[in-house]
Amino acid sequence: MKLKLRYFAWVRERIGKPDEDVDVPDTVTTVGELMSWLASRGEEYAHAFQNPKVIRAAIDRTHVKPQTAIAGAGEIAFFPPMTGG
Amino acid sequence: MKLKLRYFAWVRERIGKPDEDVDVPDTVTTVGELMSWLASRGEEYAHAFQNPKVIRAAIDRTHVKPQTAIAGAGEIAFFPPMTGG
Amino acid sequence: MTTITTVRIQSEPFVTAAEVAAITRGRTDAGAVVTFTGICRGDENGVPIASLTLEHYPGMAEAEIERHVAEAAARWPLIGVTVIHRFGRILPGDDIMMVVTVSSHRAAAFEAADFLMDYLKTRAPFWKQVEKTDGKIWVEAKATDDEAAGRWAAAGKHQAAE
Amino acid sequence: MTTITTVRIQSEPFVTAAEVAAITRGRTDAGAVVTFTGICRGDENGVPIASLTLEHYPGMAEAEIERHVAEAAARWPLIGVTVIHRFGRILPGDDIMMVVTVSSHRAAAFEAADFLMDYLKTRAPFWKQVEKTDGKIWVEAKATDDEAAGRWAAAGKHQAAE
Repeated sequence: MKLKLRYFAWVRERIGKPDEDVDVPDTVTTVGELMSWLASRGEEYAHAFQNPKVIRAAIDRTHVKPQTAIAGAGEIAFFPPMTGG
Repeated sequence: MKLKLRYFAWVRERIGKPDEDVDVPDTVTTVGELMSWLASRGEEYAHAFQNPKVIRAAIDRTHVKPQTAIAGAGEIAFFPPMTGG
Repeated sequence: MTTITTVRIQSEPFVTAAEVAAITRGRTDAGAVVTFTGICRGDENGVPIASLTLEHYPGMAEAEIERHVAEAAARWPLIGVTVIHRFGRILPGDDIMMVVTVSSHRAAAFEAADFLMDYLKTRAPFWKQVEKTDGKIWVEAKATDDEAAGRWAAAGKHQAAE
Repeated sequence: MTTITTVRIQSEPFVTAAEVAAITRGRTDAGAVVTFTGICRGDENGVPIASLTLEHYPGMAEAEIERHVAEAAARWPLIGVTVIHRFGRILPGDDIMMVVTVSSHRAAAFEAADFLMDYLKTRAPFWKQVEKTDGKIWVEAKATDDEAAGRWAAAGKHQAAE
């Protein structure tokens, strides 16, 4: 499954890029599984996702939970809890 | 006892003047008694003080109650409840 | 904490932005500014009005408002508070009164503004006269306004006399 | 009641007075205007800061704020609501964000501003980075802020997902 990923704040800093296009294996079906798969892609990803509980996600600009299915998603974003203005 | 009296809003309108100097008999010792004495001074005063419960008073610019003594007062004001801005 | 307080009762219009700048200019400890502006509406309960006339007791009005501003400054950590209240004839669309509160944190600025507004809109030493097509009438004190102001009564010992 | 709503996310400074005038100009049903302005302080918990950098998710940030503005307009009788939030590098003393609420009555304007501020200062889609003398650090979400925002949770069904 082809997806656009976006990263913000320290997730972006740790991974070292603001966005990327990925091709996700079919075994990855939820947001939580996507985080685990990303964490396995290298040291920078492992660092970014080392504590998945503090990472928030959005599918197509709407907040989602780790158990949310990624089927049909266009853009998935990962970021720390928002801190307001 | 010589006093300066000030009237505001419809109390002023009914009495027909914003202020006046009066010489109050010694038998008048409280704010409430002063209102009764004023009400006896003519039709316009009787009209202004016909319902003393809705009239508020201040001695030297501080809110007071009807039972407050007027001894030592310089300026006594009568007015309706304040309505704010 | 020293609070910069300003109270003015005037017939002239005011400029809220200038009052905010007078408090915050050149300082970096202000994190939150709340302003409330009361405007003369063109109707009262659906009946059109031509104007509002505000009468006050010069000297007493300033003292009463200053007392409430001092109470706000004692209850919340405020950098500055400014209250301006106009008197005289005011037309629909024109400003009547204004409260500015400045603090390091938003809760203090907000609660202090709420406290002062409750007071100013209900028990400030002004009498309001409304001019309608059938003449001028004095506005009577509203019970609901008194209830709103009563929220703060616990800490205001002076309120017993009002 | 139709509410005039405006949400802007911009790097440029804003002028609060101009935003108020844009809502109230030429109308006589506005009786109360509340503004809240959040300013960049020169210190964080006593430690001096050189600047604040705000990052946001373009598109999502606007949509999230607009959703909360629409909720405020549904809950209170508002004539207008404007929210402006800046992003990028902001220096101490500069404005960060602004809420303006306009209503016929003060309670609606005040409560709506309080509701929006609680949201904007805690869960608005921004990430804050503070630059101190020893480098830049990301600000972590505060539990106390979340509690303040939680006051409004009962009526916000969307909040379950956040």
